[in-house]
Amino acid sequence: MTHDRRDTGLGDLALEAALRRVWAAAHGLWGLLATVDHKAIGRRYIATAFGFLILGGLLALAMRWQLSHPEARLLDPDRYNQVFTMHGSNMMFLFAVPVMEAMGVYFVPLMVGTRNIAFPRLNAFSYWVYLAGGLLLWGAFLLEMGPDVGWFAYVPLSGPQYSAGKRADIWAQMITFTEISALAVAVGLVVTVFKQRAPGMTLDRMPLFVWAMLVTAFVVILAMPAVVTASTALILDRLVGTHFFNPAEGGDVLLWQHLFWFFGHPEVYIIFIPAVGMVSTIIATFCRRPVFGYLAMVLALVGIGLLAFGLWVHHMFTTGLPRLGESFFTASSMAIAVPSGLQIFCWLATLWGARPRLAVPMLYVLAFLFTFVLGGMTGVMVASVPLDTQLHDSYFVVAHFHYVLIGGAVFPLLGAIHYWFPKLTGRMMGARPGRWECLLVFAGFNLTFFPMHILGLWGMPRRVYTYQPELPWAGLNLFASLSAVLLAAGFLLFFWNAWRSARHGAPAGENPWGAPTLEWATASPPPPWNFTRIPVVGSASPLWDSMGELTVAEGLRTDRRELLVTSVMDATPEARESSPQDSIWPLLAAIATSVMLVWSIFTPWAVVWGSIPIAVTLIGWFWPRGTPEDES
Amino acid sequence: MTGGWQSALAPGGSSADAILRLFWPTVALLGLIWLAVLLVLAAALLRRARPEAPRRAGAVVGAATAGTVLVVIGLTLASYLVTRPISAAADAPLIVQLRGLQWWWQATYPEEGEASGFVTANELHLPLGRPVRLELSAEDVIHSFWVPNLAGKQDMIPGRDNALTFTPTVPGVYRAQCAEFCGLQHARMALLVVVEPPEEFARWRAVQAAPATAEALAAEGRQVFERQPCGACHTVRGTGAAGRTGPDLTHLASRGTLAAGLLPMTRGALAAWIADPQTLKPGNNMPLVPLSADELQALTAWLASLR
Amino acid sequence: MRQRVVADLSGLPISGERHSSPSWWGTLAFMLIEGTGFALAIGIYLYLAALAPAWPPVMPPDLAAGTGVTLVLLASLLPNALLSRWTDAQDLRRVRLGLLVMLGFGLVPLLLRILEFGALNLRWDDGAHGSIIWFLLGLHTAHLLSDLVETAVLAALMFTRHADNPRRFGDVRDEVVYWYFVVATWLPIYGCIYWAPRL
Amino acid sequence: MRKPSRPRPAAGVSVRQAVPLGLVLLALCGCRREAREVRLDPPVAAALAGVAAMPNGIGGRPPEVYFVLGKPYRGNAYQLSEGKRLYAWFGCPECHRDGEGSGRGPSLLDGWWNHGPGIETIYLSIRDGRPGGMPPYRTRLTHEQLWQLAGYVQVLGAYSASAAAPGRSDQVQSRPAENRAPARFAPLEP
Repeated sequence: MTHDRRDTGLGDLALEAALRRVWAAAHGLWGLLATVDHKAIGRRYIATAFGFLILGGLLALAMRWQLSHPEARLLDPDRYNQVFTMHGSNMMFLFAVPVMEAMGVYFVPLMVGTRNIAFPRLNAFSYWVYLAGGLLLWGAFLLEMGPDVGWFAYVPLSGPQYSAGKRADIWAQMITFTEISALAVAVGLVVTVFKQRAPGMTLDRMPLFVWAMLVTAFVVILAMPAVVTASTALILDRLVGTHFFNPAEGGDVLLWQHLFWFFGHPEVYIIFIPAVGMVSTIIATFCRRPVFGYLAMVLALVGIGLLAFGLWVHHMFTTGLPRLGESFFTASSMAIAVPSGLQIFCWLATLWGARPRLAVPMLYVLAFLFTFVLGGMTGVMVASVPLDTQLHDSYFVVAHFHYVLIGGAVFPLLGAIHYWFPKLTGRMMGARPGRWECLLVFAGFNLTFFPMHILGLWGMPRRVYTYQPELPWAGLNLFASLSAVLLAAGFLLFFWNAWRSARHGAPAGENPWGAPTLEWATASPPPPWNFTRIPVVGSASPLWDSMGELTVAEGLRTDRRELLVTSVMDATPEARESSPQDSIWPLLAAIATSVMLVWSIFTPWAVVWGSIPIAVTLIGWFWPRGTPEDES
Repeated sequence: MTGGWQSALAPGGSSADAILRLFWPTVALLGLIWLAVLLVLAAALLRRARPEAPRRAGAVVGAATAGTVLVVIGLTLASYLVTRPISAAADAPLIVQLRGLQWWWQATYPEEGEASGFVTANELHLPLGRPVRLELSAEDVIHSFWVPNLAGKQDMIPGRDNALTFTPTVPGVYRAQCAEFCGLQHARMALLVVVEPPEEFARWRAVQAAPATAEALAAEGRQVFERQPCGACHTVRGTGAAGRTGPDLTHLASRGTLAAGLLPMTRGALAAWIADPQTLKPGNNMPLVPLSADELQALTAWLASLR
Repeated sequence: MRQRVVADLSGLPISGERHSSPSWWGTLAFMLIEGTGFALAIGIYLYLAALAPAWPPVMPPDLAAGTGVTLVLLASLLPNALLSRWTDAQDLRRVRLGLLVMLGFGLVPLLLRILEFGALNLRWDDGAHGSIIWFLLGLHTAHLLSDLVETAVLAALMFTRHADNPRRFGDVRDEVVYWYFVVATWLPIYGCIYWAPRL
Repeated sequence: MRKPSRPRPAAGVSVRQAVPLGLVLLALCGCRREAREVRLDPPVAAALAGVAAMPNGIGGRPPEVYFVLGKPYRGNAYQLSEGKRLYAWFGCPECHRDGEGSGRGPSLLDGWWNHGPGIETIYLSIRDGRPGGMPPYRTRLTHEQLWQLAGYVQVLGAYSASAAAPGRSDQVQSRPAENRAPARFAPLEP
């Protein structure tokens, strides 16, 4: 142990060569399947999630086509019900949550200045499980056995008596797949943020995006078990005849709704909080000053995370719960406007005192402010019990949550992709198409979804496959459908721009935007080891305060994958810890898990027999190989 | 712009009216806040930036947050104040039991004083100015009863009993549509609510409570009805047909629509519906019963006479 | 970017212990996830009990097997604490012994658990009550079982060339913490299944 | 195959894996079990009546169209669930309970078929009735419905559960659900 190799005194080239030897993934297919590099995993996560976004968008266009005129026959009711269920489930479980976590997987380790995410094999495993869940859902849909019970799958409609076949089981098990993957990522992110920050990055010097991902990870950890429990109970009801949701045998129909929304509402914040972190990041960079009120921003993030668990009942205002209790949930639901408002005020204060550069990411932030604030206002309306009894389950709500989710999360995400594209690919994303795409998406979105507020007030319920000509909805529906083409064109331009820029974009240097955070202190795209030497941080905006010189630490070994463990509060160095090598076992474990989960839709014995391969693959995963990473 | 006979913006009942009176001020207040945010944003982008004393910015942000708290408290109180009268019990209401089924509505008017009780489907009649208490239940899956012009929605949940109380204040015909996704034909589950003066309501109730009166021409159609499987699911009071799983057809032709709002109640529509229910409303529980042209002719003539 | 070396890390230990070890925090995070799951399951139990006109709808489960499991689990705390101490001392021989003992303490409750399912007097499809107590018991059994496998693998590992290594002792330490969790989560479940119906 | 060192494999991999996995799924589940055919063309529905019955009404051969349709009444989840609905709606439980039978009608779970276990025989029993109290249902159900009901009754009394069989009802439970092969738990005819 005394003759291990260190980086001390090595020149840059020699050091990089040494690091490449231990950190680079193997060549070939094997390397792709076995890699545990958070950037490789994060990239494929992001690409897969955007793939699902395209698929979900196509479903949305099919629905808009069907609804563009009364009594349309493009989709029959069975197909339409599958389509909107798939659209919702796909966008929530296969796009929004994974893509936000993927951004964390890619950027959090870079932003905190470490060499890989904590538990990188778990991270690889989470991607494979997620992919399997997505393939399960879409495979079923292509075989005309896609779930058709809505993305919240209320019992008894999704229960054993009213949902024949395996459609609802596929939905419920897809939930388990995606939640396992989300939970695995959350664990990795929490530990990365707690224990792997660069020396000197005290909690109050953490970038706001890292704070946002930390809060998100905790919300995931506390919320996701509820939906896994619920979907497991549903499968048990359907497969082995338990009675969780059967009122005739002491079960309860509303139990499902409580469990689902105890997860389902925080789910919205799991999507929204990372987006808030992206907005803060972009605003700071393009205003060239830190976001106003760092402490207030952090407290607002934590406050949103906490409040998220206190307002699930506002999805159930029309179920006949006691009125007094409902009024409490009105108060708690509206209260979320306070931390959200606080953040908006802080951003405005930041913009007020600066001269922001209106680059494309910043344009998306402006689109976000316009749209999200409007969605927040309608959110306050649906939090009010009497108003909600009219608005609930109508197109008003459809408009509201698209304003919040697309305006509040997808706009910042698109901005963030523009912003971080140089880091992801080494090239700038085209600015001129970027401005057009932003305009198209923004205008197309508002023109598509604003009329839905009015449709809802005019009595149009959601999830109807058609409507009759004697109802006054045809005009606005046609308008919304035509506008959806505009929105789709905007997205098309975005994808074309990304695809083209990845090949032909202008090369970006380390830090093209002049941003303050650590991910910009390394090459674009970063090498497998992220940082040749671990940065030492002295402020919240290290690259602004460093006068063009990065303070670093040395003394890590170069004969094994080694990174630095620091203390939770002050990020003082505590130990040098090894980071696991590439391994095929996470993929094998994911395959074993997938087989067990799919099999258990058909027979409960799958849990018994299917667990054996899982145990075997997990033992293979953890069994030491005698490498320097495994031994101390 | 008020959106007609299925719109929350054209109230014809006490609850919808109270909600709308909360709705517009809320929209105005929140709209103003939204505009204010956008104005500040625009000003921030357009002004020539001067370095601002952070303390002043802190005070402004603090004040805005405090303002948010006040707005939230105000709206919560307002919402609570509107909730109370809406959910209050009414004196001597008309009680109607409404049951949601895949994909139609069954209404039971219980016996009340002189008036005897009866069962009907897919159409409610309510007397003007008298509070009504709808007792809501579900046969199979969750449905939700929503007449936007009269009141906010209330779910019908298997294993639970819900009720909705309101007073119709404007006569007219209103349309309701199931508001909770309930399966294949969720889109085709509508109901008409006719609000009419009390005398007319009493007349309607008396007619509905009586058994069917079949006219001379139509006797043949009645035989078709009884010979074919129709009676296994449907009841026509006064005949042998006493099925209980489908809508009561005793006064079918008195209703405005057919098949839960799918078609207007005409003889042609009846014929089309009976001849091919699975094309008009795929997946519903009415089977295609093969009939000859003569049988169909006679049957629809008889059904159309069931007023 | 130019780099300026300001710190030398070579003096740090090459793997962290306890709260300076990522895997210790990972174990905590997983305990938080699973603890949330247990809390929700108990929440479902209480929710269904509050809704039912009479709870339990049938006679409560027989006490013997469940109490036996509880006593064994409580008794296991002592060897678990000893194992923890030996691990801190990195005393390989005693750690091996401790793991073997804990293997026994993992196995016995599992065997008793088989009797427990029989002593519930209910099947999983005997009403919502049967469903939720089978669910609770099944959830905890899954934890017992996975912990048993983990202990067995660790015990086997400690007899190989990979054994005498601070990292292995860290694994044993995480395992010790996790066993405390398995015991701690049992107590409220035991209360729910066996004592709540007797109140 | 792809160039191995390509850094962004995700989308490509997912598409490539989707195809074989989709085929496997197809083979595993079979679309037929999940299809939802809500409307038969009237001539097809009429042809379903053409069972070639033995003179005693026991045994026979289903019409050709039954095979052309892919025997949907035995293995299609939606058709079986329709049969289950009809079982409840058309009064079967009055004599047969949830399948256990009563003094008025035999058990359907005990594996003892008075007239043979074939689906065409069950169809004939329901359509034409049987001596001993089983009324004919031909005037109350269409042929398609008769087949749905016959398929359900057959699944109800099967000893090994089909993956297409319905799950439990939202009612008080009196026997294990159809997808758990209630016949296995039923006592044999005394």
